[in-house]
Amino acid sequence: MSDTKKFLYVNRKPPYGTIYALESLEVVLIGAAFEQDVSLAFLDDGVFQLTRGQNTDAIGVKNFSPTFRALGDYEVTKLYVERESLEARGLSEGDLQEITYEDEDDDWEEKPSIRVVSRAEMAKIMADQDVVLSF
Amino acid sequence: MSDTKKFLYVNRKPPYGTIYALESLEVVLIGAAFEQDVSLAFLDDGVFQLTRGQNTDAIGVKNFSPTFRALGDYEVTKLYVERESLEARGLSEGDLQEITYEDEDDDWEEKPSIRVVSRAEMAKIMADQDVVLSF
Amino acid sequence: MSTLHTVNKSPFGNTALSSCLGHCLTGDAVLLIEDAVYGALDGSAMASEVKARMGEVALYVLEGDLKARGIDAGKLISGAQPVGYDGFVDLVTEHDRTQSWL
Amino acid sequence: MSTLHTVNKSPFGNTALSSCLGHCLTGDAVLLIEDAVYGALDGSAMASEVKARMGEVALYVLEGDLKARGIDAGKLISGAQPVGYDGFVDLVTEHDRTQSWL
Amino acid sequence: MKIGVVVSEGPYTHQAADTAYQFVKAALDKGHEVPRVFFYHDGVNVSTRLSVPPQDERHIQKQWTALAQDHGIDLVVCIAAAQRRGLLDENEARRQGKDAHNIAEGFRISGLGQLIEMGIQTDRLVTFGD
Amino acid sequence: MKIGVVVSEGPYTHQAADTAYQFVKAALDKGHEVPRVFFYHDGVNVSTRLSVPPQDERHIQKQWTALAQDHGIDLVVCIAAAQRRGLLDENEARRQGKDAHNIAEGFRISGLGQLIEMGIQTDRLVTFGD
Repeated sequence: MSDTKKFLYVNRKPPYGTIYALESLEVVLIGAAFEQDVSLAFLDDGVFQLTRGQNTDAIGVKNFSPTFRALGDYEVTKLYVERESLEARGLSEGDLQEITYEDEDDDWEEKPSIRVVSRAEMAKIMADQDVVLSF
Repeated sequence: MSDTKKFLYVNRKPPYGTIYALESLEVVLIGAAFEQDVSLAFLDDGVFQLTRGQNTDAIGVKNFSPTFRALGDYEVTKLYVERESLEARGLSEGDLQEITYEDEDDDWEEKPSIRVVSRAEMAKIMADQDVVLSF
Repeated sequence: MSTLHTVNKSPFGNTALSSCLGHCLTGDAVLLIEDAVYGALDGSAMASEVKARMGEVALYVLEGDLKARGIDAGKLISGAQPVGYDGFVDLVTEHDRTQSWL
Repeated sequence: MSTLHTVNKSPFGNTALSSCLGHCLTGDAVLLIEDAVYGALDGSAMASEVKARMGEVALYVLEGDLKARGIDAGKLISGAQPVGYDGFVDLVTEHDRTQSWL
Repeated sequence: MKIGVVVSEGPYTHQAADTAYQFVKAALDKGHEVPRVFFYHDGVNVSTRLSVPPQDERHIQKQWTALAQDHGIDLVVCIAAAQRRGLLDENEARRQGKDAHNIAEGFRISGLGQLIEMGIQTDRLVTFGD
Repeated sequence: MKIGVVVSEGPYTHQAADTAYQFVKAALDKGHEVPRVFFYHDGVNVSTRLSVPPQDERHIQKQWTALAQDHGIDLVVCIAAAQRRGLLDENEARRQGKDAHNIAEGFRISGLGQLIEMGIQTDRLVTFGD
């Protein structure tokens, strides 16, 4: 068995009202250096973290949403978003930021990092991990 | 107009999982010295604060539920509990502590402090206050 | 005599907004702040519950919190009114009391 | 391969237990701790949603948290199993991973 | 009008202290009085002078201290809530036999009576929490 | 088995630190190893040595310090989360130009890498939060 473990970061909370979303992202960025098999799950209110057009000027809190677009540079390329969670909130994939990565195994082609999955698929992804970190 | 204001303490959270219920009670006890017209509202998960038979030995957290029975000595005698909140949780009034006070205007007769009210009545009680403190 | 109700949590994760809507009276105002601004999204699973009270209760949404979360005003339930922090202050003074649904 | 799911918030105020029940798989275990122990109350508005998964998923309730909140074991949904902190540890080791629904 | 404000959650973790700050600024801009802000529950954590947020983030304690100094706001930290959570001023540290204290300038530690008094003496009371 | 533990909420305010403490004690009693507990988010507030809870309440920081000393547990406080919230050790206080520090004995400040490392090196990871 290799030293590589499957790490899943589960994001169920919206951004800005609490700090969990931002501090989750800080773990992901640090964790990227450990070369594990990393996935991010966005479900329930966590899908709100990925909406496009966030502008925090009026509330005086740091806008960290651009950081999601940098994840590809850290080789974090699997962002699973639950379809049912989007739908219950009146959102569609078009309301989310475009987040991409360059696939080194495919001539550095630019590919989408966000993968919209059903609740049943999300449950299977969760069940396929070694370590689940919840935020 | 007199200096007496109507103060309502709104309790919507269950005990022990968070400290709000305990720290709300601490405000009520200190506030009693100010001789205002005080009421307490228990609705939503706040009704769980009043259940009888609480025993916190195993979790290592202080059991503050006996303090509710002392409120009468502080002349805090109006504890409104929402019926719909009890019912949604499978509780009835019999699951709550008995909390009483001695009515100085009625030959010190012992009377119940808990008054179970409907949601509509609770809404009117809330609308009849000068100051609403939420926990 | 009327009340300003403030709610600050997402109604998809927490029942505070539901409870608020169940307790506010005709002529009251409900102001959604922080994560509660999602409660004003049209087309969501929460929208019909909010709309059901809109005849009797005025619905306001804190604009800075909407923008922070990337919600365009066009996505709101019809009649939901964006206000700034100055509008928040006016709502507090115009109503007889403020109740926070924490 | 199975998962222990822990939930710590009251299901009457927060949707964490609902989401957990919607994502756990046959053979998994759900352990209710802290304020989530109220989710095991029979006769509540939440009971039918919990019971609907009880054939496939084992339901445990942390005993110390039940007693703290004055909930008699007789008031629990049939099949909900009280466990101590030692039982909590066993559940963690018996399942392949633990997922906290915060 | 006189508006009293309660902050019930700690800095950075919840938005409450930020929203309260923006609200108080707006109230003052409109000519209202905010005689006191009462910090309760985890809100007492706003008062630590040891906070070192990242350079590109706001410094919540310093924002409050500056606002209080500019407008004469009484920033009161609940003593009971503060003791539990490890917020002490110099006097309290001496009294409790602690070797350090951490309350920032502009904040003062006092009792819950100050919250009730604020409720009695202001025209409106607004709570920011979780 | 080796069990790693994460504590994500502050003391007294949430039950998380209490439940985690009871869980770790039970795991040790059953012969498991708990090599490290990682304090993140408001969990860093558990590490303050300035807390003075009422006499009839448990002292959460002292409970953790004693448990760590008895069983050799590495109590790690996340540096980034701690800086935001005003938790500093002597080195950090000097480095940041602060005139006081407040971390209790038995806790050490370190980076988020310690959390990932704990996830890699333990057989199970359990998070206590809100």
